[in-house]
Amino acid sequence: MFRSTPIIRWRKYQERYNLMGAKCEKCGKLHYPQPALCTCGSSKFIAHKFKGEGTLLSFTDIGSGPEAYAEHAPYCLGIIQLSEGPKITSQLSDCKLEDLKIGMQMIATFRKFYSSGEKGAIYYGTKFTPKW
Amino acid sequence: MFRSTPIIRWRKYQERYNLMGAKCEKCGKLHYPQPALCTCGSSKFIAHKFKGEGTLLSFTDIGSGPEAYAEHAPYCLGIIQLSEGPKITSQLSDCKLEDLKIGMQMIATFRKFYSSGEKGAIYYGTKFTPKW
Amino acid sequence: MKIGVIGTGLTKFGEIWDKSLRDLLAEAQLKSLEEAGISPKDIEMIFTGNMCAGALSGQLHIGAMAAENLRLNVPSTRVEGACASGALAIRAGIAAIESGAAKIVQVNGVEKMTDVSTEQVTTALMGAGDEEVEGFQGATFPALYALMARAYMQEFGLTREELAAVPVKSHKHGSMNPIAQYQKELSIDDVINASMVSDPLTLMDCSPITDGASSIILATESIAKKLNNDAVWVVGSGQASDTLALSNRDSLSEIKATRFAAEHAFKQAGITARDVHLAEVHDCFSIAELLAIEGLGLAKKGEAGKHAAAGHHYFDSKMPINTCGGLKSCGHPIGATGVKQAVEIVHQLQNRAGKRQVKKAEVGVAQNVGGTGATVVVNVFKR
Amino acid sequence: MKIGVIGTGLTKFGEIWDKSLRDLLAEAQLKSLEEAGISPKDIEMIFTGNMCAGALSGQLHIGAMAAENLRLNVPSTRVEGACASGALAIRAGIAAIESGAAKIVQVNGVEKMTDVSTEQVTTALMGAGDEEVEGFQGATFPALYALMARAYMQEFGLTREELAAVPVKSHKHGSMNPIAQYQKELSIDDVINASMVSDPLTLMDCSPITDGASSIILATESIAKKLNNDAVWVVGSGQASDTLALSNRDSLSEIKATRFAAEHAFKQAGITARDVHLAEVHDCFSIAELLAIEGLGLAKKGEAGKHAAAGHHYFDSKMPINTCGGLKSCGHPIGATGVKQAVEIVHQLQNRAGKRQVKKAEVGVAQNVGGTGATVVVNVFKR
Ligand SMILES: [Zn+2]
Ligand SMILES: [Zn+2]
Repeated sequence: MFRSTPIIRWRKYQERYNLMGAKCEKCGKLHYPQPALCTCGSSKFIAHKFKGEGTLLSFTDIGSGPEAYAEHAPYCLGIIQLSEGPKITSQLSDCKLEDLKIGMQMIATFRKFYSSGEKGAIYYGTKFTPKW
Repeated sequence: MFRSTPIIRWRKYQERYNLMGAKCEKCGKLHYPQPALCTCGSSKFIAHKFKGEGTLLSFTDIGSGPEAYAEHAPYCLGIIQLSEGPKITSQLSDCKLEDLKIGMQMIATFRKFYSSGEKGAIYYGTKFTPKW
Repeated sequence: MKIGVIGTGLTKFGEIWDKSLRDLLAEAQLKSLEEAGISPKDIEMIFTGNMCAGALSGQLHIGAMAAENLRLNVPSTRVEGACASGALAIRAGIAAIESGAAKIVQVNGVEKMTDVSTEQVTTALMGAGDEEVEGFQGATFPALYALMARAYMQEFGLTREELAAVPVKSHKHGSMNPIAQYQKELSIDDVINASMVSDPLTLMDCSPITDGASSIILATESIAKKLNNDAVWVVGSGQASDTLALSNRDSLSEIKATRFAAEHAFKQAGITARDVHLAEVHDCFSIAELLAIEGLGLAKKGEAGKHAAAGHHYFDSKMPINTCGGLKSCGHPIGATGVKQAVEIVHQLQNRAGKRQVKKAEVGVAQNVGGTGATVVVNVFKR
Repeated sequence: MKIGVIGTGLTKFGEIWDKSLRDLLAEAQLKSLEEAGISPKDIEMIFTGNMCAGALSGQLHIGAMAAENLRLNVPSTRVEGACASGALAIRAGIAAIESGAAKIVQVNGVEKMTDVSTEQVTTALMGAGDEEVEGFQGATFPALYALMARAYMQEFGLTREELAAVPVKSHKHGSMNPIAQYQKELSIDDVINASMVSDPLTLMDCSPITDGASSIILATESIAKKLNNDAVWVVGSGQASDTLALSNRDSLSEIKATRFAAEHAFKQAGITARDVHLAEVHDCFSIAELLAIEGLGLAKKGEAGKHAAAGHHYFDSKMPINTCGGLKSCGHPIGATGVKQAVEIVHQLQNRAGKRQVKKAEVGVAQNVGGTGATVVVNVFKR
């Protein structure tokens, strides 16, 4: 679903622009994004900004995406384990499938995602790129 | 839901263009549209074209419709009991709310419904209008 | 049947800008757990009612989301029957306990509606009707209920003023409910002179677009008695169906499925309509409240409007209806509504309803409608 | 648990241009009634699995539609858990009977997917994942399963050729199933050389877009014995949940919820994996079939690919898997799939599976997955 109003964009601003996740106040565990409950059972968190570095756990490419990404395809997608622990699903930018290898180091970069309709809002967020 | 492909339009062509319903082969009861089962329990029907005349059971107006009808509003909507028995939900064309009265006689007329996107298909169907 | 409600949780209802679908659901889930005094690990199954998250948030599979929120791997299922989704989730929870599959179940309802345009919401809500018979014709839900209202007014002589008594009473109740979307009172003139949506229904006859979530914990009788010395009991539940399209039904001026569902629920509970002390009914549009009251047998056909106009449905009168403010004033986050109705009844039966507390209430009924009456659920609660 | 399956009904699977959502559902409903030899009036409750009708046909509230098709006013509910919706409907039917609320229940699954563009279907299907974590990133289901496939290949040394054995076997089975969408055999090369969808998965690793409906009638043991002298029995049922997003799980190379659901179902049925004679598993993508087989305990972790390549999963081999052709070859009308799996197991256990008949099958298992494994249902059937 690709919202035609900017509300969702605003709500997820910190999370998506700044890789802002959460640290459990009780046990210190880090989460991205913030969950309802920590594994320790606590629901109290403080904001935690992730460094934006991690390891590529798996990757693939998408030739034909959902409607909102139609003009954006092809693009690569991967799961990165952040150096602080949590895993993140992310588009992989500035690289081709052939460049990618499980285990390689990745860093976060700020990119355009999609625009909603011809006059709609442009959505931005964090993507990951190989640390060459 | 307003389909962006013409398949649904083709499938309902007879029903919507020609008020084609069904007559139970077993008990003769008339239905619009064709149901899975007749009240008698039979699932065998033959096509039956309704005359397109009936009585207005209730009516209202819609100032702001669903997305596909946005440019089409305002319009009137009613439930008509066809002279053959079945009831039908229908847009009421060529009339204003003030013209309408429960119990008045209505006749079917062929009209444009909506177009799907700027280059999309135009959908047509039957509407009802007062028999002045 | 005797199933305990051992915990309740509600979010604020309204335009909750800073909370997502998941945030709202999680908030209600954690609240009901906290009230029940149990830990997430005590929950053996979860059922969640939701109608429109697929269309409005691109998110189906809400069952898995509800389990994830509690970090559980237990069975967790979304149930949908349009605007009756919440009460259907309660029924699924009842079946889970009655079948012996679970002893403690969490039942949730959630809807996040204010992220998108009104036209998108209108389109999504038409999924509750018959797409081919009604949706293609450009029908909307206010229009379909307006067709029922006009037919009813013609048949029974209901006046516009009598009908307006419904939202006036709802807003009076809502003004005493801290979680209600609208907490401001209305006059008859405010209702009649509001902008026309679908004649004869004005904006003040229509429930609003609302974000919100609700949650209850159900448990077997023995567990409920152990955990809660003030448990309220579900003692009857009924559900009935009718044609999706209003035009395919015999009558435009009644919701027959309410009658069928109530007959079953009342029989199971061993009560009649005379035993009912208060009811939460599905007033998505003001006419719907009158149809619900008559369908439940709390008024004779054609007479509910007169009772409304006479003030009988206020919390401190003969037959309190929608003491939470109803869908109109408390708000109508679709999937959450059916579960919120149960929460209100529970709070009333436990004497926790604050300023709008009904006196000596021991039997409460919740009636939840999908579409124009194609699905109706009636649940009976006892102190 | 011992609940009888006393009737089955399937439409053709494929691009059924001339039939609407309602037509497909009605066809399967009438077929299962006819096979059971009962009348619509014998049905006391209905549960229907559907995922995408809201997005693809603008139609929610499928429960009411199913009741209307049979001209009934009985309780009728839609259940949704993404691609596991069909098996969830079966579980709802089981709970209705086990709770004593009904003695004869109809369970349906339906999906109408070919009315809209592929992009619209892709978007709608993403409702099964996590919209905020995966959907916003432009993830698709082929891509998410490709991530699992690559991680699995790296971890266990699965080769592309071994993986291709899965759809080759599926198409062999599909070629013997008259209702299958694709009835043409494939070679390993056909799979590997097909156009790449999401590397390493090609078009021939992916289940297609399909219209179709399925239906079964469930009954109490005593009624089933009276009505059908060849009833197949549901003897165990398990369901488990996991995080919506793949990236929130511990491992990318297993579907943990399958293991949890199977443990529960097998325990309830009093069996172990060794007792299973055949299984229908959720091969939405070829990698998913291997994960399913391992999750059910029918192969050790990392070894299912070798079994597949050795041909063990053909209908006439050691451990027949997806004898109907699976989601890949029989087709995958999402909500219908889980119920269709049950139908195939029933037909096999009743010796009605024609050319693809498994010999001496007495215990069959159906595994149905929602999303990338956020919901899994395992049902066990016995002769
Ligand atoms: Zn913690
Ligand atoms: Zn007949």
